[in-house]
Amino acid sequence: MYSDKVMDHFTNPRNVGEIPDADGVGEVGNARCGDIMKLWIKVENNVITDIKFKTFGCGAAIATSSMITELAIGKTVEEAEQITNSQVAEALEGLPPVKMHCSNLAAEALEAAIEDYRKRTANTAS
Amino acid sequence: MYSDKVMDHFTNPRNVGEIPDADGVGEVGNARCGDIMKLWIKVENNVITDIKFKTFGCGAAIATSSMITELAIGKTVEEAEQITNSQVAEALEGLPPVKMHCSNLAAEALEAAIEDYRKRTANTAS
Amino acid sequence: MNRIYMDHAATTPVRPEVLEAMLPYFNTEFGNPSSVYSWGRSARKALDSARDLVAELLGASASEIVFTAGGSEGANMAVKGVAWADQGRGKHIITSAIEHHAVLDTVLWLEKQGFEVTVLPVDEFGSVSPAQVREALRPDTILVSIMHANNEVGTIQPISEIGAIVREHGAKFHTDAVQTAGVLELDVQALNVDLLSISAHKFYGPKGVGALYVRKGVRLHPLVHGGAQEKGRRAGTENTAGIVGMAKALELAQAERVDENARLTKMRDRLIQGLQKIPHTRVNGSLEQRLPNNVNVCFEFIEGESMLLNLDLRGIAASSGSACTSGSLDPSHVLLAMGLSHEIAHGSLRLTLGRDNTEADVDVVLQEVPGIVERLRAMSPLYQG
Amino acid sequence: MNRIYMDHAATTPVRPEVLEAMLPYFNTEFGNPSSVYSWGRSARKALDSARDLVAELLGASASEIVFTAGGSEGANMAVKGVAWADQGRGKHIITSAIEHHAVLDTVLWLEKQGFEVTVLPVDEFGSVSPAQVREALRPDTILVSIMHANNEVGTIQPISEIGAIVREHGAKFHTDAVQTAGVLELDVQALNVDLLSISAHKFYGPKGVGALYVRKGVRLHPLVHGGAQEKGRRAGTENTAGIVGMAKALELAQAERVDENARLTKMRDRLIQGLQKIPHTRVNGSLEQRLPNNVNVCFEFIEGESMLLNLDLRGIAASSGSACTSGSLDPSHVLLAMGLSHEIAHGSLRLTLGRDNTEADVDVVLQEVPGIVERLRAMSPLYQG
Ligand SMILES: Cc1ncc(COP(=O)(O)O)c(C=O)c1O
Ligand SMILES: Cc1ncc(COP(=O)(O)O)c(C=O)c1O
Repeated sequence: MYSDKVMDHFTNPRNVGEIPDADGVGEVGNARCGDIMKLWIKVENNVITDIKFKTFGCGAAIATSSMITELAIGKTVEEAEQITNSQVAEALEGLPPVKMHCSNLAAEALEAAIEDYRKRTANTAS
Repeated sequence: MYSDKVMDHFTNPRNVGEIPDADGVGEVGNARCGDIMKLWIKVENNVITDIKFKTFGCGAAIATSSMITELAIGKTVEEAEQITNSQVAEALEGLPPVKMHCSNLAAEALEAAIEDYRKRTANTAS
Repeated sequence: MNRIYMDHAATTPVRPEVLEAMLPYFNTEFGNPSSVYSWGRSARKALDSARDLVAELLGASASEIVFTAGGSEGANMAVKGVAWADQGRGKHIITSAIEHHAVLDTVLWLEKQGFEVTVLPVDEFGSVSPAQVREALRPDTILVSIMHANNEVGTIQPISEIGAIVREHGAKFHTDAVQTAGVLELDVQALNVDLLSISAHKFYGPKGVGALYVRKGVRLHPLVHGGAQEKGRRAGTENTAGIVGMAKALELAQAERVDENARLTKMRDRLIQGLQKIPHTRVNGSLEQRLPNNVNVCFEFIEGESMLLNLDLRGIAASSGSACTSGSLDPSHVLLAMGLSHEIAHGSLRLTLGRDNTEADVDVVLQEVPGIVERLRAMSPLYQG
Repeated sequence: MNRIYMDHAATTPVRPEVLEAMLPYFNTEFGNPSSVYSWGRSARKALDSARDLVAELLGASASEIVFTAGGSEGANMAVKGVAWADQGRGKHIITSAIEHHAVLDTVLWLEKQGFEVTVLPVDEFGSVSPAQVREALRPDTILVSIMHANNEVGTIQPISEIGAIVREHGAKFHTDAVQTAGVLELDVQALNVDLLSISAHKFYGPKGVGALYVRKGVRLHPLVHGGAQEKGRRAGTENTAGIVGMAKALELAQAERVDENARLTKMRDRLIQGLQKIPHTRVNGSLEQRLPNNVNVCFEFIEGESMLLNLDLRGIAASSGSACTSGSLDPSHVLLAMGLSHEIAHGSLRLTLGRDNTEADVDVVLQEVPGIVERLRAMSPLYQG
């Protein structure tokens, strides 16, 4: 059902955890659908230098969370924003059709974290 | 499906044929239902001394025809009239439920032959 | 006594290669294909491969194949499924008088539930005419169901032509291909069909499994509601062993069919010619548009079952009418639809050849039948010598 | 790695004795049971014996047994069959919120076709109350369908009591006994049921075959129209091998069930006690009225599939919700009906024991699960440590 890459990220998820002094935090999904993702980012000079996640969800939800942290780290905020769900799915060598929504969720979580980061910097700037 | 007795009467039917100078002839059934039985009887001193049949029909139709000739021969006309379809079926050690109507048919054919015999003797008597 | 089986239209034995392919799925790879763990995944893989294979052999794509429990379920699912799904568009259904009861009884039941039904007649050879289909189509016609080849007399119908007419009109078109799967080329594109049903036990696969082709975009209410199996089109834990067996059987049959058909056709024609020598004998069905394995004749003045019993006593398995209706008192509805009288229709004999038959079998049959016919005629009140 | 299968509620492997009983019917005794010749007759004999056996094991008579293609078909046939046959008397149907989708989806479809449906709630243990059934009955109620034991949480329902109430009222009563056949005593008289459906692959028989008990006198429209098989109640060439296998499997299971249940109950209780030691764990279903092989728990803060995958990596096959709905995004409708929140319902683990499980398997599971739960909780945004 899952590709080797998905299983790799599921069994050895990268960047699990929280960043207590994060610059941005995003949370998407809800328990009703069975998937909740929370993402923390640390941004220095507009570059994502650290990223961590916690996920309640199926194998695909965990793997996509893990994968998006790998894709995002080291990128500028603008670059990270461009990461699409299909890129996440592709990087995982595909997802079963019923699980495609999980890659959506990962991209949305990153977006939410970046948005939160923007709001915070806007607040400090003003 | 059929008892050994049925198969015996089917493979070696007793009294097949016609009686050219019969005292009574009965024919029942029709091609629509797939069964036609014709019975000839010879009666001497009110006793059935000879009986023959011809049957267009399934295995059960042939076996019941054969069996009723055996049951009727040597009997008085009144005794022969009493032969019921369940007696025919019993004598054959049973018939499959869907084939029970065949034993009906055999009893009816004998009845028809006896009726014909009665009509004829009534005519000659009058 | 050497037993000769000549009733392959009723059912066929499972080929050894097919049984072998099935065996692992009974107790090694027995998992539920819907499960996530490895047992389930390997069953799922086997199902997927079987679906790909069946789809490929029918010229379809995998998502268009629904696995069923056989030909009757497939036909019921196709006919009722479309009727229920499309009843908002119309309630008129067209079929033919020579369909298998799986279609005919289904359509007649729908009629009682408020649908309107046209049952097309056939000609003396058992053929449905495309022109009559065209005439019967109405604005509210939602479904046409015409079988690919008849199971009793072997007549092959002009499905592709009928399909083109139905498609032009916009109704859905189902064909019961139970008798042609593994025998004729089955290409759902060339045949112009929207739905096509097959049954594994007719082509040396196991009993109790079949497939329904459902063209992409054709809406269908399920016959069996429940689990999400078969993309929600047919609930129930999948019969993995049976499905794997069916795919294997269809693959083998399609690979061998050209050579095998040539062999069968030769035997068939020899049987027909030989039996025709018996006086008062009539060959039923078309001689041109005929299944390569089908022989169907009527011997006047005698009845079918008594002939079958006599043949069985000589080790020959044959049929009269269709196996499904034996036990019933009615003669074949197919022969009646072709214009035969009840009397003659009762005397039909069907011999259907298969993989295990040889020319020597044909010899035995040709040797035995005339005596049996003669003996039964001597017993028949209808026969005047 | 030693693989441990603990998903016997999803499906079971075919027992060797069962497979052996089936084998002759694939290619030796392969005849169509409807045929008159010897091949057909020996298949017919096998069918008759299987029917007698199944009937006897259910306390029914042979003519009351209809062979089907599994539990889903049986449930559909029972529910739709009675609904169609009795709709002249009324259009109200009662069922429960924890039925298998084969019943639930069927009833909901009928609702769209114009029937009226009452779906009864259950208590926190997943039990249907007889009093609620009594209250729900209306003059136009024609059918009540309540499952014998639930496939997810294993709760056994008071079928006999409900049956008496329904009978008094005059409606028909169907029970889905798919999870109890071969496990509990099934006596259709004591259970007060009119219809009861079972599926062979749940008791070490083959997939794709089942049976429906239909009490004498209960009218039913066929789900599958066509041939005269099963006395016109279910068309289609009979799956002789499968049916023979089912009868054998049921016979073995019923003969062994008392001893086997004792063995399973011990393992079940050890599992439940062991898993309960994990913090924030909830046992689902009744502890008294429970199938001897069913363990169902919810670990808060984690999701089921990720648990199953982790177990699979350690060679343990288990389930979350029911296998049929996995792949769907919704949590178990059964757990929700029992009052659990979506969040908790998503974290359910079902372990169902069977013939091949040992106490050593229980040890392995009890050893592996706590670590997996801990690891997933550490990853969960819902868990606060
Ligand atoms: C309670 C219950 N009913 C019905 C079914 C359906 O049975 P089948 O998969 O054999 O169609 C199942 C199993 O899937 C079940 O557990
Ligand atoms: C033409 C045709 N359609 C449908 C069927 C029904 O198939 P099954 O017996 O597999 O349900 C048969 C065979 O019995 C058939 O010959």
